[in-house]
Amino acid sequence: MAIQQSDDQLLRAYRQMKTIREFEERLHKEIMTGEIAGFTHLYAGQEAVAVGVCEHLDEKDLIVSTHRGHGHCIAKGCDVKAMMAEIYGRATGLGKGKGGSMHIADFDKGMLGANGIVGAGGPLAVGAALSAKLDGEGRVAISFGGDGSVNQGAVLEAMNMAVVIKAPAIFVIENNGYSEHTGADYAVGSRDISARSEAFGMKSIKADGCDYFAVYDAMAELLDHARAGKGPCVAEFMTTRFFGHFEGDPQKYRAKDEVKRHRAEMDCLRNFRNRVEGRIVAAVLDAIDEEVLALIDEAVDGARSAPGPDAAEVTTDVYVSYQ
Amino acid sequence: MAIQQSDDQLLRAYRQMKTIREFEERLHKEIMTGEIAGFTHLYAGQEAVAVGVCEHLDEKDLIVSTHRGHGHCIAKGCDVKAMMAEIYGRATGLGKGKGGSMHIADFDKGMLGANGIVGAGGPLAVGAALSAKLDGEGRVAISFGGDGSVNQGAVLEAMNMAVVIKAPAIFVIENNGYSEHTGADYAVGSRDISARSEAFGMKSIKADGCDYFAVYDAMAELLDHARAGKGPCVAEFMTTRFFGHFEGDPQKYRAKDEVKRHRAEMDCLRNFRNRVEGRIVAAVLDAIDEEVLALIDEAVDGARSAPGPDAAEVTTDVYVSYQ
Amino acid sequence: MAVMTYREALNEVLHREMERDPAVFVCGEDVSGGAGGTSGEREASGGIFGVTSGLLPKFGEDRVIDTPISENAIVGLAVGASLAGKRGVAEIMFADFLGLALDQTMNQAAKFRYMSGGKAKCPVVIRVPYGAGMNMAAQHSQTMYQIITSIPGLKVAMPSTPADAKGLLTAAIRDDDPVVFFEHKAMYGRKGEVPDGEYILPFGKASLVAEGDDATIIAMGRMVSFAEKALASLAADGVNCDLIDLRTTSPLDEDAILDSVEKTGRVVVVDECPPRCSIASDIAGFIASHGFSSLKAPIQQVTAPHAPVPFSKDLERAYVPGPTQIETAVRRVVGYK
Amino acid sequence: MAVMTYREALNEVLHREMERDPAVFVCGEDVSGGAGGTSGEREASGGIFGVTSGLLPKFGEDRVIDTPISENAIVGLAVGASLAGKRGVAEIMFADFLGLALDQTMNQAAKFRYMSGGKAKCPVVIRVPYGAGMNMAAQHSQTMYQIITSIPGLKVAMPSTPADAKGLLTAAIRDDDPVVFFEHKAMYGRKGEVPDGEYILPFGKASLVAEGDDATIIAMGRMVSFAEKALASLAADGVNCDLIDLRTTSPLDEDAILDSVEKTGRVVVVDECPPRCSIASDIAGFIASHGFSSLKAPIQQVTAPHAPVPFSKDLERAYVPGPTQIETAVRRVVGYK
Ligand SMILES: Cc1ncc(C[n+]2csc(CCOP(=O)(O)OP(=O)(O)O)c2C)c(N)n1
Ligand SMILES: Cc1ncc(C[n+]2csc(CCOP(=O)(O)OP(=O)(O)O)c2C)c(N)n1
Ligand SMILES: [Mg+2]
Ligand SMILES: [Mg+2]
Repeated sequence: MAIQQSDDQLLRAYRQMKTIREFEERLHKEIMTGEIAGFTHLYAGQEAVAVGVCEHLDEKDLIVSTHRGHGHCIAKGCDVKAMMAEIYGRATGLGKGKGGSMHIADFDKGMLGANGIVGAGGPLAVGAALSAKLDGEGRVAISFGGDGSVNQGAVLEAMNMAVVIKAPAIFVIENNGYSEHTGADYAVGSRDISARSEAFGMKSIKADGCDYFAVYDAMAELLDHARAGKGPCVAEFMTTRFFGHFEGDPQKYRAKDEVKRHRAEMDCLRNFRNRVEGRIVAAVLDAIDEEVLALIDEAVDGARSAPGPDAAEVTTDVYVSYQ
Repeated sequence: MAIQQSDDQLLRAYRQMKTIREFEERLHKEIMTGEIAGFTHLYAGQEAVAVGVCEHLDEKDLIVSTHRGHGHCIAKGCDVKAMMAEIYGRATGLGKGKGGSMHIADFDKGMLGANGIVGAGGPLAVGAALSAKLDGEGRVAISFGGDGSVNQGAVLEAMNMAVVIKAPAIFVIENNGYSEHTGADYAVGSRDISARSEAFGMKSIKADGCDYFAVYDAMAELLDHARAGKGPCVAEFMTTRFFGHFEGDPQKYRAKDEVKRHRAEMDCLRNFRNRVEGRIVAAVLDAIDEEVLALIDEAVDGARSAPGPDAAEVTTDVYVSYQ
Repeated sequence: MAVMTYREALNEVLHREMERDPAVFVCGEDVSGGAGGTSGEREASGGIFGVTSGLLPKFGEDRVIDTPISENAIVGLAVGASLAGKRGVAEIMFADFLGLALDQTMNQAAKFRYMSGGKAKCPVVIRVPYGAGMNMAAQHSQTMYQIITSIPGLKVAMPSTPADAKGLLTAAIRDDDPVVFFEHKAMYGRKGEVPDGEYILPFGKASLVAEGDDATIIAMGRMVSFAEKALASLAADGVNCDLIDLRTTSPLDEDAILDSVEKTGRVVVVDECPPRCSIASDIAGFIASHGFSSLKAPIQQVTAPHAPVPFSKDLERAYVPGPTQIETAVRRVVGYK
Repeated sequence: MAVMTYREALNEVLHREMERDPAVFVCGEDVSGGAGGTSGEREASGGIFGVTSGLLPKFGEDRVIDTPISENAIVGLAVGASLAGKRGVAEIMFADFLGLALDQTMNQAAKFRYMSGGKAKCPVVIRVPYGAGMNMAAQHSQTMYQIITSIPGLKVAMPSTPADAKGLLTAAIRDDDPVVFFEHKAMYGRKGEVPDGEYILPFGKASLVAEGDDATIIAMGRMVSFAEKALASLAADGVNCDLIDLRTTSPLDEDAILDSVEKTGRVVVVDECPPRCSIASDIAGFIASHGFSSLKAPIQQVTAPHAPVPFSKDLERAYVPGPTQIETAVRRVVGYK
């Protein structure tokens, strides 16, 4: 299939994916130093999904993310330096260091937050979609979720609710084969997420989540549907994660060479370069790579040298006002 | 289709259905007197489901019921007088007056309780089925639920869970068209409960819930499946309720003549009599009717004259032991 | 001032606020009723307790949303929309069902603002009919407000009169923070004078329902009226008390409590909750920490017992704290030497 | 006596009890891990915190049940099976996720016995790793035990040492009532002496960890070790305290509390919860009602602030009550005239 997107679009998409990749690769290294606290779930490997979805959206569209949220944040336009600072728990972070990796949010960008509760984003996204519907401007809300999240009652309720109230919500399921250490083929009884979701009464598409273009095209179709007020839909994207469930995961549940094989065969960045060959010269992409690396360097340096929050901040931002 | 059941079986089934019907018709009258407190949801109209299911079960099989539980209790063998006393809140009630209509249970009979939380029975039934599975004696657990309950996350989670752990659980969905004052065609986005449930990876059957024989035959097939260790299944029975959602419901959501029409056209007792015509003489069934009416009279009289629980009972039965 | 029921007062607020602000919407099971099904009336219910009645014809299906039985998604729907600029007013039919919706209430609504470093605003209201007294048994009679009060990030209102119902619900809807709004089922039919027009009561300001020097009674929700009954018979014996109606348990009007305790030194806290980690123990503990020097007698906590709510009338009567227990407790603190 | 970690002590109990009683089974997310997926190891995890490790190879998939991410159904699975003759031990990976499973915990497990007039028995254990201190932010660090303690029909255990972990988990599994078992995440690696063989600690019996006449410190869970640290530096100044470790918050050892308060008259309650309707306020309120005549000073409640748990190290350190605050509080009660 011929590529419909302009060169500008393609370069932006590539830059976004590469930024996510390098953000995560770098975090993987930095976490080993012990400087970053808490739970970190890396998105590397799944970049084509976040970017293939968000390239269709503008700031008024809304997304709700997961514990594995860095990719969605970057794709939706969150500031990479402020994200890094948040992960480092700094006062300069997007959430002043109060949220951390699992709770990065930027409401001005339509990014309604990563979320530490698997599946909680489902109902929230339907609510965001309701808000969009009430405004009547054709906006949509995207619920990102993993293969594990679809077994959570909240998500299943949300799917039915979205159909009932005809919310312009799209459930984007990133099937990376695992919920923590358990295979999707075990935990999803029917072994077919898109068919099971479709049975709630939604249009559904299943596509290769390691191919930016497959994601982009699938979403084009679903977004037309949702923006036209025809109701919610679901996309299942088959993908893989290049790291463990969280940093520190020994990944004993995976075949020994699985990650290596997937890195070789399912790399969305390499896939992208192959697809645009003949249209965009490699040197242009290489230059982007350089810029991205410099940005990530800056982000890490900035985060490292930023001050931690003042202890008095512990009790601020609980309420807009109290008493 | 020829009827496979013996005369004895048929008479017992009829008696059970008739007992449920008269229990509920009588309660409907007694509630008007103001002597019965709280919330009462009557099962009249749906008798063929409870009895068509439970006629296959013995005391070792387990059932989990709903807010509309009287029919399931009677069909599973609970003592009718002790049930009535419970509904009257008497010390002689099955639950000593502590539970009331929504919480009638008889663990010795494999009746794990009516339940005031819509959908809560789903996970409980899967747990009961797990217990049966661990014992390896071919027992099953039945989860009764309404068309409204299938939108509850707990039930949807339970369906997936049952498939994953291959529990001998059968989800019996009684589709009476309404959850409280809302139509099933509205609240179930896909409008097809059995197909949606099947998509969780279960065998499914949809049948006429006002026809005892249709229910009985469908359950025979599903029980063979579940008892053989082939995993959970789901049955959707189309039925109707002859009264309001709870006693006192003005039923403004129903067409004016709906109940009258359904009583005329969808009466499982009349259907049963028609089906056994030529095999069982009407006089035999009439005699059962008389016996049932006498039993219900006795139950009401007994309940009315029974003492209420002692106030000291308010703090007993909270724990097996505390401290 | 018009005389109206608690239910009517709440209903009036919903009508007024939905008219005033197009961002306000309501959602829940049967908030209008009659969706789908056969050809019955479209608004067949107006809420099981009638609080949302008449909204559908006026504001339409987009803003008066009947939902499936999906409590967690109902709250999530309202929370998600409120994070995205609306003001959702969700009805959870019985407070007990918060057991199904606690994640969206506690982990989402309550925490978004904090986790985002103050970026998020979640002006959601979750209306929950609560309480015992109608023989609805263990799963339809719980208080739940002690659990919600314990959660930082939420506010908790529990009006005790039709006027307060109006003033507090108006405040709740306009509040920029998430509010869980506790309406006692047994009070819906209660009548009282209600101020005309717009009427707002600030959160965190208790009401001094009665004044007296002998003791301080602190109550909330339905317990206030029971305390008033007890006061009447105590007054006949010349015992006069401050009666503080908390109105909101979070924020808590600490000053009102401490001022009164300073005056009387004798305290009875009346709370429909079972005793453990209740509002009664919370207030008693607060006073033991911050009003100790004024205290002249052990604090009396009048609560339900440590048991689920029983069905039978006889038992439920024994379960719910009533005027007699309050009176006894007051006499005990007053008589303490 | 062997020295082992809190985690190992819990793990040993699970092995022992599953061996002893075929009715015992465990279920939860990744309790073994490795089900499905590619050809990795079958027991790939043994629980995210390793507490259920080694059970799968010994007891098989029927009794060591990996589940989908369905918290309410996980608890329901264990509750349903326990009503039907088994003893389910469910793991909810983080106590915070009880927000999703509260219905099965509060409305089902806690109430079956009562609602059935004593016919039902529900010997289920719900294990919940809880607490702050590991920078896991607002949705993975909550205490939750104040909420569960408020619910009649449940029992609540929260061991503070490896030995107590062993004794209390054994008791919990053999208990015929539903128990919610709180394991502090930051204590899994802590080592201590643990009695060999079978070891059972009765519920409702506190442990007197230290003795002294100057004040009473009441603590539970991880707070006990912080109190011990405070005690050490107080002792250097000649201030000696009773330190009561509650071990179970429901049932509560009221006698142990009142006995000590009678002796010292000065009380500090240390609780990781935010202040409202906390165990701290519960105990302070209890003493204000039942130990008032012994009290010589305002009760000090050392708790987290009324805020969600923050992520950053700097903030979390300020959030969690620590030895310094405890020490200050003790000095304050001891110095009160
Ligand atoms: C309600 C809830 N249950 C469990 C967890 C622990 N947990 C975090 S991520 C995860 C697996 C999620 O799997 P999936 O949805 O496939 O997303 P992925 O991690 O693969 O991106 C689990 C079980 C959680 N955070 N929230
Ligand atoms: C969790 C929960 N939500 C709401 C209710 C209130 N309620 C009781 S019955 C009912 C409708 C149930 O509909 P359905 O499952 O079709 O059963 P039916 O009443 O038709 O037998 C509702 C909403 C409840 N009891 N529990
Ligand atoms: Mg996954
Ligand atoms: Mg129905």
